[in-house]
This record gives sequence, structure tokens and C-alpha cells, in this order.
Amino acid sequence: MRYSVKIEDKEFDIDIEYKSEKYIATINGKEVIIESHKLGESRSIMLLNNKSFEVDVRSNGYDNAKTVFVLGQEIPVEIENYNLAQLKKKAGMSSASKMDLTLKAPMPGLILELKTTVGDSVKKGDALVIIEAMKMENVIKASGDGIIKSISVESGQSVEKGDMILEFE
Amino acid sequence: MRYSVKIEDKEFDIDIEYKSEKYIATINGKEVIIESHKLGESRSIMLLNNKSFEVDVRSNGYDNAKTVFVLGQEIPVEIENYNLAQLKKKAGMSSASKMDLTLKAPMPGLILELKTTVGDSVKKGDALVIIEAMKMENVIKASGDGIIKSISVESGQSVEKGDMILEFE
Amino acid sequence: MPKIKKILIANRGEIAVRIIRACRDIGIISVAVYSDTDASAYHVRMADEAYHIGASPSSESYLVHDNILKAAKQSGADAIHPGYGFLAENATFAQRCIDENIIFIGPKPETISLLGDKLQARQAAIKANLPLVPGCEFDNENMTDALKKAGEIGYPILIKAAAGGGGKGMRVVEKPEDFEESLKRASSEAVSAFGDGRVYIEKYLLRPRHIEIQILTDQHGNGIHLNERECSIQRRHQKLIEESPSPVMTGSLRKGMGDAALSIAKQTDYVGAGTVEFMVDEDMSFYFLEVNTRLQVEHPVTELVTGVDLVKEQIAVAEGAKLRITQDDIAINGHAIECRICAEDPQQNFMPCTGTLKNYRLPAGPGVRVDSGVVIYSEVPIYYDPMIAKMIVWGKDRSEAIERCKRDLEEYRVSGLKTTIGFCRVVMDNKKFISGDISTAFIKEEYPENNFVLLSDELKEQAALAVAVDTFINERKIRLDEEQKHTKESGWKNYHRKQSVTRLGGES
Amino acid sequence: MPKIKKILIANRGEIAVRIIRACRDIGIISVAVYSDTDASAYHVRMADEAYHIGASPSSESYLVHDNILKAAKQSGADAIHPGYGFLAENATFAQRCIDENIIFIGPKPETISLLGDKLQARQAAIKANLPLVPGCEFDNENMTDALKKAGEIGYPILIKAAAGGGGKGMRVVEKPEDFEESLKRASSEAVSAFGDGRVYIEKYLLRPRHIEIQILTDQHGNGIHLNERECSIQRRHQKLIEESPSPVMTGSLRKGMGDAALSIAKQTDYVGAGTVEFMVDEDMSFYFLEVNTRLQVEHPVTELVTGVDLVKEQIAVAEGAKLRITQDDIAINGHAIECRICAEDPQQNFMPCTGTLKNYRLPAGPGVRVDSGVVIYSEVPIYYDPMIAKMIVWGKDRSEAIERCKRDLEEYRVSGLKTTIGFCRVVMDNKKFISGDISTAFIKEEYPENNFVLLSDELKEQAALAVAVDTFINERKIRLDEEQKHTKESGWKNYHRKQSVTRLGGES
Repeated sequence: MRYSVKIEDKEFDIDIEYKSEKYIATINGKEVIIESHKLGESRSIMLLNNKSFEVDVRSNGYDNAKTVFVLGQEIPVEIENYNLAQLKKKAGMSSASKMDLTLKAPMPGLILELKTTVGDSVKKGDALVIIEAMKMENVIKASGDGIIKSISVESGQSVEKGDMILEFE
Repeated sequence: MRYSVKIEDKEFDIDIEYKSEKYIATINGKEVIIESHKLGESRSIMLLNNKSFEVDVRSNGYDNAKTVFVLGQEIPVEIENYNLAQLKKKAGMSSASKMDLTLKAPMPGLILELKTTVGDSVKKGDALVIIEAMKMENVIKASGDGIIKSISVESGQSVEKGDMILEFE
Repeated sequence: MPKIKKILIANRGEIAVRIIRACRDIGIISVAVYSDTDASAYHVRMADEAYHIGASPSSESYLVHDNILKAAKQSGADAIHPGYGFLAENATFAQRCIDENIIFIGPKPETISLLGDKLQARQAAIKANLPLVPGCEFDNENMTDALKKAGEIGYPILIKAAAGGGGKGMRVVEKPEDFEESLKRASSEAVSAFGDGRVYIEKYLLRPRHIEIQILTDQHGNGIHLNERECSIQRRHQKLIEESPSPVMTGSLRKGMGDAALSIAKQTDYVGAGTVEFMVDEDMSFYFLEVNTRLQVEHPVTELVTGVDLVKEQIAVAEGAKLRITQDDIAINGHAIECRICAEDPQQNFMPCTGTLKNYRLPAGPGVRVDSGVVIYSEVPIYYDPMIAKMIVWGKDRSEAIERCKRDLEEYRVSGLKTTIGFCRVVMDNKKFISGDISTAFIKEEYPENNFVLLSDELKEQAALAVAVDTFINERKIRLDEEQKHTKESGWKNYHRKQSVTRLGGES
Repeated sequence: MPKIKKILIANRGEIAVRIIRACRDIGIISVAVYSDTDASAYHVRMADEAYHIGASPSSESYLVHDNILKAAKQSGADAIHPGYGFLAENATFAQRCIDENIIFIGPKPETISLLGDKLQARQAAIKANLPLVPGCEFDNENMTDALKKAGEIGYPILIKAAAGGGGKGMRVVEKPEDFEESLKRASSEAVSAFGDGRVYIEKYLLRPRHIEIQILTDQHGNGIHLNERECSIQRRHQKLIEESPSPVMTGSLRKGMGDAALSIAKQTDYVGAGTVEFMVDEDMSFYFLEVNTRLQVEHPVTELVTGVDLVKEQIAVAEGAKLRITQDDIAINGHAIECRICAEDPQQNFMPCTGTLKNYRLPAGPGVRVDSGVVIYSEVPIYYDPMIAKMIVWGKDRSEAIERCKRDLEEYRVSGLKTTIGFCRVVMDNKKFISGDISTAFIKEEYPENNFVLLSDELKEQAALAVAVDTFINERKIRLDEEQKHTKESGWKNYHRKQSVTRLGGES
């Protein structure tokens, strides 16, 4: 089975087959022999060419998005059937992340201050809104350039996680 | 609901009712107000008259036998409906432990030495058999007085946990 | 001298657990309090007793004097330990405890009140002959005088609120032209944050170190200091990594700072454990900053190098005991570093996170201590501080402590929540940090725009392989299960066919 | 001097994990080995790399020289650390490592071999002027001579096997009449256990303390000792609780024992970490017992009071480095106590247990270190030693260490397996233990017939309440669920009735 795996900016082409209780993976042309033992639920111990890793692979509820915890790090991963990914790419449906056109509340909290108004053009890194949560003020910054299309909240308002804050165009 | 609870040599008569999100227990005439919050699976935090305990109550696969882990101690408990227990007592079916008439292997291991032969009369505390397991020699002693009726193993033999070793009469 | 028998801990999380452990060591009964969301929290499980004190927001539970005092009365506690945060530096609450005949484990209300006001604290420091950053108070209305004073100090200057804290009402002014506007904004911010518009100005140090002295004093006028802690690794005025001793400390500087700390303690009639914070300039001059009238988050680094259990000493002092240790007993044994483990996402500008700890395993083995407020399956709620634990590591010297920090940060297992673990690991590899060349500007200067690498390319490759194999195994299992089902189903089909045939040949 | 880059750890469980941690601290790659049953064991998860070495019984995996050396070659390890047990004191294996050009982290094969033979070790001790328990060798065949010698020593005497260990081939003789019979039985036991019937006799001390000296020597003739450990709390010759320093040690006795330990090290050309065991009589005379040519289980108590990481020093010595610490660097900072956490049932005569750890949470906070070989959901297999972890506690003095031991034993959470935790807790409350009045006869004398109370009546009552409430909650839930189901079902009935009615009134 061949997979297309994406972590942050890196894309991996991984082909896996099962042979005599081991998994043989070919990653970007290199062969890796893998042993895997379940530790219950979502955790496993894996030996990649005898290198030991305790991994915890969790599904995020979406088909392709998973989270893996390894060496104390939480790593978001996108995984897809390789052929499907190729097809999508050709059709221009690349799952490569574009700039998200909406900003949703990343946590429940209180809108302290709006840093922009409708029609403003913002640059990547510009402060958009300040949310108070867990006793701290959190500045939410733009993840890319854009123009503010609409704003759905006002200062002093409480928001739940996932509530729409504003839209870009 | 009224229960009869037995731990080692102690018997408790406990009556419980549920009132406004708390449990009111009467134990041997004394009232205790209990709050309980599940911690997932078999563990709970319980406040007994505001005294805090983290308890892990596990069923042993039998109806009446349970194990509770509290304050780092593993405690075997027998619990029964109070009325049923009273009935049994009257009928002479007291669940109070009598001397077990069989000795089963308490762990997998190797029978190193038999300390008795059929027909021997043994006293409480007499060595019956030595089993080697986990690199150690373990002396299994009689839990009461009795006469050896039969022996099902011989030295050098491997046993699994629960295998019959000998019977008393 | 009355012994304390039962202590109510008016706090939650790791500091409540920390205090409960000290109580247990000396046979004192510990009483936890909890809000709705904390009913099964770790500090409740750890305590001997626990009382409910209200709804989840701290303003309806951990901050409500009446509710806490009611729980204290109900439980029969003879003392209250406030921890840090919440009511720890609240003079009114301390006074209420005294009025209700309950020992408040902390300084006198008057001392808390005096040191909580920055201008009063500054006056006390001047009386006690402590060096202060050049600066002064002035009449807000007389701008000519203010501008003149600012010019004398020299730019850049810092405008600070008298009632300040947490960076509110604080402004850096680079040049005289900006002074008037900044002053107005700082003052109005201070009014809205603290209801008190008083401000003062100080010289702004560009790359100061934050070094603080732990003090311990009793009710009989005895006092000692327990060396310094260097807390320069900060993000937005929040300490992240602390250590003791400071990598730049010398014997004479330590004596100078220690004497200064004890001198302001004397001046303010200080009783108990406290921390005198200083800024240390690049030329190693030190300046008084403020006094924290409570146990600090970072107290364990001092415990690990001095061997003194500060919470036990706090309790002894509150009982009225004379100090059991003298200045000569305080040695420096090795080196300790603390990393704060916060539920924050370093890649999203350290945004706080909430969630359930699906996996949570502490590092263990030589030299590591973890003071954790959570365990596996704990929920991290939105209502409180995002710090879930502190990892404190001891080594025979700074370099062994850093080595062990690296190991233990990698050994820490957390699933279900993002934390500062990975970022602390990054700092441990930073050459400037390793050489001890740090200041409060360290994170800002070293990681502008949060440009640190949490995941190496090698780790990404390994993670990709792990997820691919996991996916392969799951898909393979589903395929095999389905094949088996098909085999079974066709088995059933055959069985049905047989039945039918039988029937055909029989009854029908 | 060649630096070691990769170490294979020829062991499992907590000691493998301990060594992996030391490797990680100094940037050495660690290689685990594992048997079938250990494929997902904690030491495999902790290591950088892992190799399978055979079936579950140790005779088919951890003891097989060839398999371990093959894994070493495959992984490219340049050194092997044997831990304790298994191959740690196997001179043949040590020699094979040398022959294969792999560094064996331990003494020379000749030293291991010499000190492994009790009679040869006795001779070395005599040459090094160490005090020995009055005793002697004799001609097994010349009973008259043997009886005479036994008489000169004075009864009770102890017959010991020259190749002995673990109490095998050992017999206490109370009176001359029993001597000949006991001698024959001890000798024949020694033949069957070790293939070597040589025995010797020693005066039997009634209530000796077991006190041992930790030594550390390099390849250049330098050696230091790291104080003593008192290991008198034993069950059937198995240590259970160890501490450092000994509660009865004096400066001059420590110097005497330390010098003696270094003197036999010199005599036997000892290199690396080792332990010289002594018995100390009630009059504080000390007698040489044996030398353990390896890292001991109880080494962490020494680490906690001296601040020295013994495993790192072992590695440095193996690399050929000169000792980095001198005798003057070795201080005694506070007091440390170790409790061995074994999968044993104290109420069933400490019978070993196997099973799955359904819950496993380590104590944490001030002063506690746990070296654990297992984590939550680990299986404890029957093939190996029942010790699953060691809890080591530090306090500024013995009494603080005992207080913290109590707290941490209560904080330790284990479900699914019986352990020695409760019994260690019992010992911590024993007045004789608290006063330091202990000997190797302590457990036998204090708890004959295992008559200790693990569960107080109060705890029983609380446990009974907990189980009753739990049962009540479950039964109530079942009842409520059923009621709800009934309501639903009757709802369905009504629905069907309605349908029928409709049909009746309609189509039919």
C-alpha cells in the first residue's frame, strides 16, 4: 500500500508491505524494516530499523488528519492513499493547505480587543484580535495576507471554541 | 439498599440511600455522607464525610468477590445483599471462609519439592510444597489442619496457575 | 507553642498538591477546596479532606473569602495556606483569617499591603538602603517637571503603574517626544486596570537579568536568605525556566544581594517565606524590583540545592517556631533548573490549550522531580492558569542539570494537549543558554517571530513512517476482518441453501 | 582515549532503564535487548535501539552469550553494560567481550573470577589484612580435625559453600552433635547446586548488621569509596530496605571500613564500581563478607547522598578515564532510603505474583526518585525477578527521609498486582526501625509468622463503604437503565398499537 504523508512543509511518499511479521517500508526510495507492537488503545512501540519509538497515533475525526505523539512532541499529520493524492493534485484539489479564509475562536474565552475593522487589509503576522482565556491575553495573528470581509464578534463578548470571529476575502 | 460486606475478619452492615446527588450510608449504626465522582473505568474519587479517597473497585469475575485498591493497598472484599446473606447464614450456608479443601498452584512454576505424602496429617503453617517461580523458591504452607487425601503433582513437574496440587480430607 | 493540626489549602493544581505533600510529611491533616469543575481534580484526590466552594470561575470559588472561610470552619482547620496566586497576596483575606482566629500562613496583612503597593515598596527599599533603578515619582499634572526628571534619568525610560502587575499600565518610552502621550496612556490604563492612576518612571534596562533572593524569617526577628534564583528566561513577563544558583553569581554579589533582601525584610517587619526580586544589569549592578509576599512557583530549585523544604519551614514559622536553620546551614549543593510545563501551543504564539490528558507519564530516575497538578485523564479546564506542572532537575553542576533536563523533557509523555515541553527542549540546546549568557530579553532576541524548530526533518520522517505503518495495520485488519466475514457469510449461504434443499426434498 | 559511542545493555527491567538514562545524559546511544515476552517492555521503549535475543526464559535469551554478542555486533555497540544479575558476574562472558573487542563495563575477568569464589576471596581478604569472621577451611574428609576447628571457633557456627550464593549449601549448626550431619548435607547441596562440594565454616553472628562500602576505582590505580549503605532489612537473604548513611556509623568506623574496602580492591586489581560487603557485630566490630563485582540494586541511595552518578562514572572508567572525583569530593548530604517494590504478596509469605498493571502511578514531589522497570499496562512475566521498581527517598536527615518514605509509599498507586509496598510502609512505622536498632534478624524477630497488620480497622471500614457505594451506584444505574428501556418499550408498544389501529380503521 502506498501513502502520501505530509507533516508541516515535508511530503513523504511511503510504500508498505507486510512480510514475515515485519513491515517493509520504502520511504522516498529508502528501505526501512519496521516492527510494531500495540501497547493498548492507540499506542504502539515501533522499531524502525531497530530504532525504538513509543508512538501514539490518534485520529482527529477526519479521514486524513491524524496526530502522532512521539518523543514528547505532538505532530499533526496528513495521510492519504498515494494514488488518490496524485489524482487530486492533477485535478488541482491538492490538500496542501491554502490560507484559511475564516478565523474561528481557537479556545473559549472573552474577546478583549479587535485589532482590525471590515475592509482592512492585513499582512501575515498582523494582530487580528485579543482573546482572554486561562488568565492570559492571547493575540491571534493573521496566518497570511488578506482583506477583512466581515467580523462576527465585538469586544467584551464571550466566545466558545470554534465560534466564527471574522472572514477574509 | 442494605449490604453485608466482609473484609478479612471484619463484617460490616451497610445501608445506602441516594439523596440530592449524595449517598447516605449507615454503617454499623453510624451515618456517613458520601460523594462519588468517576475517574473513568473502575476508578472513582470518593469523599466519605469529606474525607478524600481515590478508590479502584474491580470485580473479580464472581458476583460477590471484589477487589478495592485504596491508599496503595489491595483489599479483597466480599459483598452481598444483606437479606440474602442473613438467609444464607440461617441456612448454614455462611459465606464465611472455611478451610479450603484443595490446594491449587497460586502461580505458574516448577514443583521443586513435595513436603508431604498422602495420609500425612498436617497442621496450619506446615510446609506442603515448594514451587520455584520468578527465580525464587516459594514455600506453600497449610492454611489449616487436615489430612492429605491426594497429591496430583510430582517434583520436577511444571504447573500452570490454578492446577490442582493436592486435596485434604 | 500551638502546633498546627489541620491546614486548608486555598488553592488548586500543582501548588495545592505540593502543600499537601508537606502536610503529609509532618502529620498535618490537609484540606482541599474545589470548584465545580475541580470535583475530581488531582489536588482533591491527594488531600485528606475536601470541601466544595462554588462554581468553576475563580471569582465564584477560589477567590471568595466567605466560601473558603466557611470550608475552614466546617473542616476545623486551624490554618490556611494560600499557595501563590488567588488570595496569596490579598491583605484583606489575610486579615479576615486573623479575625476568624485562623492562622494565615504568610506575612502580616500590613506587610502584604505595604509591599503590594509599588510606590510604598520603593519607599521602604530606599529606607532600607537598597539600590533602586534610577527613577522617581512626580506630579502627573506637572508635565514640565516630569519631562525634566525623565531627561535626567536618560532614555529609554519605563513608565510603571504604582498599583501595577502583569505588565499593565507599563510603557517603554524611547525619546522625549513620546513621553507625554505614553504617560497619559499608561495612567489611563492603570486607572481602568487597578482603579489607581498613579505612575512613576524608571530607567529602562535593555538586557537585565532577573535574579531573586529567597528569604525566610520568623516571628522573633531572625531571618536568613537561601541564595538566589535566576529567572531571566521569560516570555511576556512570564517566567518559563528558572535556576539556582545563577550562572553569573559570585560570592560577594550573593552576599550583597542577600544582605539587601534581609534588610528590606527587616524594614517591612516581614515574617515567613518571601522573595526579593532584583534586576541585574550587564555590569553586574543590582537594583531592587519588588517583594513577592508568598511562596514562589519556582521555589523547588532552591529546595533542591539547599535541601530545605520551604513549605515545612513556612508552617513552622506560622506556628511561631524560631528558625531551625541558620545562615551557616545554607550551602549550595549542585545546580537545579525548573521548566514550567504549561498547556500552551508554542507554534501558535503560546496560546493556552484545554483538553483531556489521554496519556500522561512523568519522567523519572536520577535527579528529576516533578510537581504536577494533573494525572492521566485529568481535564485541563479553561478557568485557571495554564501551568499544569513543573519539572525540576538537579545535577552536580549546571552542565549535568542541563543534560538531565534534556533527557527528562524527552521522557515526559503528554497526549491530548499541547505544552511548552518542546520549546523548553529547544532552549536547552541554545548555545547562549548553555553558556549562561541570558537576560530577560533572551526569548525575544533569540526567537523573534517564534522562529524555533520543534521538529527536526529526521523526526518528521520517523513520525510519517509511524503513522503510515499504523494506518497500514488498521486497514489490513479491516480487510482481514471483512474477508473473514465474507467467508462466514458464504458459509451461512451454503447452510441456508442446504436447508432449502432439505426442505425441497422433504416437506415441500 | 576512545569515547564510547554506543552501549548495549545486557539486561531488562529497572536496571536497563537506569543505564539507558545515564547513556542519554551523556549522549551515548543505548541499545536494548529483549526476549519474546519483553517485546514491548519498558526498557525496549526507553532505549534508542532494540534487538531481539531469543525466547522468554532467561536461559534462552538474557543468559545466552552468543545472542547478546550478535546483537552487539549488529548494532555496532562498542561496549556492553551487564547491569546486575544475569551475566554481570560471569567472568567467561566478560572475557568473550574482550576477545570480541567490545568493552565490558565491569572489572577484569580475572577479578570477577577470583572474587566469585568465596574461598579465594577469603584468601585475598586475609592478604589485604581485612578482618574476617573467625572461621577456617578444612579437609572435608578429616572429621576429627573439622570438629576440633569448629569447637575452637565456638558454636553456633555457619557452614558455607565455597562457590555459594543465595543461601544454598548454607547451614547453621547449634551444637557439636549436629556438626557432622549438617556438614554432609551442606556439601551435597553445594555439589548439586554448583557442582562444587567445597565448604568452610565461620562463626555464626546472631544479630549482625549488613553494611557495605561502595567503591570506585579506575584503570590507573586510583580508588575512592563513596561511604556505606546499611542493608540489614532483609527477608530470606534478600535485601528489602537499604539506606545511606548507616544510622550507627561513626567517622572512624567509616574510615576503617572504607580503607579495608579499598585495600581488597587494590589486592584484587579491581577496576570500576564495586561493593565490599561486611557484617557488623553488636560491638561494632566489622568482618569481611564478600565483594560484589558489579553495580548493586541499591546504588541509588549512594547517588542521592553523594551526588555522584555511579553509572556515568562506570562508563568513564571503562573508557579509560582517570577518576574525576577524589575522596575529598565525597561528602554526605542528608540521608537516603530505598524500598524495593516487588511483585510479591506479603500476606502469602511474599509469594511472587504475575499480572498486568491496570493502574500504575509513581509517587512524585520533594525528595522521591523512582527507578521503575514497568509503566501502566505493563505485564509482569513469570520468567524474571519479581522486583518491578525501587523507590528511593531523600531527606535532610534520617527522620525526614522516613517521613517522606511513608508519604510516598502511600502515594504509590498499583492495581492488578500485589506488591511489597504495604509491608515497607509497616516497617517505616516500626519503632525499632525508626530508632535505627536493626540487624539482619530484624524481619524474622519483629514479624515472626508474618504477623504484621497491613489494613487498619479504619481502612477496612472505609474500603467496605467504598465498595458498597460503588455496588449501589452500579445497581442503581442498571435499574435506571432498565426502567428507561421499559418506558421506551412501552412507548413502542403504544406506537405499534396505534399503527394497528390505523390499519384497522384504514386498509383492513
